[in-house]
Amino acid sequence: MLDRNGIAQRIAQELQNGWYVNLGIGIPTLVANYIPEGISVEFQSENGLLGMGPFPYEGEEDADLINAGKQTVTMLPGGSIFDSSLSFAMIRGQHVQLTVLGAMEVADNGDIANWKIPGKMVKGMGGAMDLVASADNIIVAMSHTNRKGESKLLRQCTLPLTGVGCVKKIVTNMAVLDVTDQGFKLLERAPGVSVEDIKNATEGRLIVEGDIPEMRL
Amino acid sequence: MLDRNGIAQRIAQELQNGWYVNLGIGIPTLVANYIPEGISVEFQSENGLLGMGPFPYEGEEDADLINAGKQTVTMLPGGSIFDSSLSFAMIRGQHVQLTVLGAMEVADNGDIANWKIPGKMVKGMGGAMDLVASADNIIVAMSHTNRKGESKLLRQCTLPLTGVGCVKKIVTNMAVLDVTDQGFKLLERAPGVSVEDIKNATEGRLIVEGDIPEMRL
Amino acid sequence: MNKVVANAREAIAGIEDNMTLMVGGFGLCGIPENAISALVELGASGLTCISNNAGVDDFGLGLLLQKKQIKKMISSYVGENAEFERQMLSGELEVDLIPQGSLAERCRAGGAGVPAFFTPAGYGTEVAEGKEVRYFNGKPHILENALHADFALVKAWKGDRFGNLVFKGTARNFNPVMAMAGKITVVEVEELVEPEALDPNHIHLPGVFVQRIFQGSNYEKRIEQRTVRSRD
Amino acid sequence: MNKVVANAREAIAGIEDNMTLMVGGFGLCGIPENAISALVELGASGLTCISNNAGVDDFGLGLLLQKKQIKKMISSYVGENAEFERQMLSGELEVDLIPQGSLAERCRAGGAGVPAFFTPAGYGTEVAEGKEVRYFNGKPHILENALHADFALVKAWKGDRFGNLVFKGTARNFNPVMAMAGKITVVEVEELVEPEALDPNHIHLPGVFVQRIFQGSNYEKRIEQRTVRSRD
Repeated sequence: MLDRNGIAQRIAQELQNGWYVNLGIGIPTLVANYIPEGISVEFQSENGLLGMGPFPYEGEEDADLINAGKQTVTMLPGGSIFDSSLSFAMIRGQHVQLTVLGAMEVADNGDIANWKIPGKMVKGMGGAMDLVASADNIIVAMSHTNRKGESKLLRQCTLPLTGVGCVKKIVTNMAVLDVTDQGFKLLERAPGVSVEDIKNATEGRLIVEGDIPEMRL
Repeated sequence: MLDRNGIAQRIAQELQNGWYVNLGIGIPTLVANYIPEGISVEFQSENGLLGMGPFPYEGEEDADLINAGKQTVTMLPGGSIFDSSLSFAMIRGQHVQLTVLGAMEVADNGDIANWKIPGKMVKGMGGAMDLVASADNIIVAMSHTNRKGESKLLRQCTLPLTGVGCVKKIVTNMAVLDVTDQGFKLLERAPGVSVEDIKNATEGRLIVEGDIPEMRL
Repeated sequence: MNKVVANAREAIAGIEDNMTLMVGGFGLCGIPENAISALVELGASGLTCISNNAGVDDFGLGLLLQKKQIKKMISSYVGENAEFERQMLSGELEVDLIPQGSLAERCRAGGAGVPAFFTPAGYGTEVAEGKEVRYFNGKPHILENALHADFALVKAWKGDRFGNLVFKGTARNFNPVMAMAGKITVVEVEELVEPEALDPNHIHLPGVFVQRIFQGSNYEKRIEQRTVRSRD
Repeated sequence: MNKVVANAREAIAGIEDNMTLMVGGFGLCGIPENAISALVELGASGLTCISNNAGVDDFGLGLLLQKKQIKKMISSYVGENAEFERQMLSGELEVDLIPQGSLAERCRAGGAGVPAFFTPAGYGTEVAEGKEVRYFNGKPHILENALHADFALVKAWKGDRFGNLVFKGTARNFNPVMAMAGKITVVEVEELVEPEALDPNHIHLPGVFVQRIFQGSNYEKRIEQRTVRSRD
């Protein structure tokens, strides 16, 4: 089983040189800590920042420089600042090559739900609906099951949707899966996790073809 | 009868303090020479310039600073530069208070034709269609009749339209007229021009109510 | 051309009950602190506020919520404060949640005279309910309308008497597009400068969109999530 | 991240017959002189060029017209040159004239993932033929589609290896929106600088929209209408 950092580390392997990447709040943010050597990517923050760097050293925080999670950040050389409409022009116009975000549920047709639980306080979708509707390449980072042990990889989402048919890949604490026309296709197992474990934890259609390698971190 | 400068001078009397104004090519450009004292306006050039100043002194021309007529210009303090989409955002969004442009024909319902003569080489509408469709306040500057002596103020335009029902006011070499639901309403006569002269030179519906004063320049 | 007014109170003069306001900022970054304070003093109520977020309990739009001046929030992400949650759950406060990119583009559209546009964001979700769907290149899109406001309250870093604005860092965010979409756009700046002090080539928002501008004061610029790394 | 290529020839590699190109500039101001020259050498033909204007006989897109490389022009204002007129009147050259503001917004829409939008420009004219009409607030608008290009050829003043761009004066014009809308956006700059030399707060177009950038040379920057006033 992977921890949060393990999930982030595995996702970082998907990065390609020259990509612009938008990382959501939570596990996705950690991906920035595991950029493979020799790979140069730029991080986009949808509040209007490209070339986002690490958090500032204490005392160097700038109230006028935050990320989409409202955290103080820094900028790297080559970065740029822009307004919200240009920021989403980048996203909607598919100039950002990869979006990594968390989810409450993913369906085996690529539907995603990650913004609203009926009956609970709803904070809003922020930029998530724009991101999932536009991005060509969406990786979901999440735990395979919820706190009650129920699968989050479903035949059909039960929560209100964030987007339809948009998720391409999922990295959980148990597995790496592609979303295909036939359902979730198992690509890799987390260390110490069996195919059987994954089958038991996956409610949606799961395709297991041949040997499933353990992921390398 | 007014000459080109007279028409421009009369139109300049319509300027109000604080207005942003777009002047078309030809007579409209001359309006900038007659801004009344105590009135401060800013000129917008749709190629991406606000706060346009006079032509540069010889030797001070800058190839990177031109107006929509492709003439070298200067900028005044308080001016700004922007791209074509923001420029037309200003125009389409009605942030420019007055547009002055020339015309080949104006109909008494406010239709205007000024970009195309069938059978002749057509250069294009440039920004004219955006300007006439968007501006709340459009003044047409033109001669009352064409070279053949035929009226340019018509019951209906004969040439392909630039915009429909958009012209509010017309200043010609003979008269100042408002466009109303009932047709052209004569407001002022040019020096030495009689109401009878104007009636003879106007093909569209003309409303003459009471005494028509001679314009003051 | 001189759009300078003396202070925030003068700048927001004319805001009345039940008006629609746009308020710039992302979280607490780049919010019009002075205008909000003046609005709390003015006391107009029944307001509809279009703003990406709704502040925190004791800062930003939270101050207007405390005074129950807001009838409806149009935002992409809210609820960082308890009073907001209470009012929303009790039904006192109407909340219209819309995708952040659609919010930004709808403001820009309002300012740019584009009454409606198609976007893929929200298709197949409750955001799309009642909206026209159309396919372009085989991909479904929904029709979104432009947003407008009676007043836009905007914060910039520097500005001049023509209303030309320069923003700083991510405090830019929604401020320029909201400035475009206000019938009356009120801007507060940290530094009101002479026009000559701004490079015409580097003005983020031309003054044509601005009706009133004033020198703000006592900026707190509160940080919502102070996040740092250690120096090891 | 390094998008720098050695020269114009390398920058336009991949432009093939019958492709659609966007070409920045207004008149001769801010045109990609080096890329156009390289394209004349390359000799690709059957091109559709989206550009506000079509150059003059011996400069700008006029050079491509002389070589009969252009099949179709999509512009707002053309015909400042004899060869253009000849080809157009003889039917060799297709010309699609569209309002300047719609041209700019359609390019931006292409880059911004907005497939279509409503605008009042052109309603009731031949521009509206075959287009959907819809009323908003009692005012008629027509639906315009986004424009895209296989390549966008763009000229900036300064740029860095990330593709971040700064434009100068009215040479900005269509360049940023066309840069947004190209599948491959090729930028030539007067000064290729280190990233540190550009203020992140004052970049006109972020590098995310740019695929290739090169240092241009021998800029002529011809003036179309040299207009001066006397010093009296």
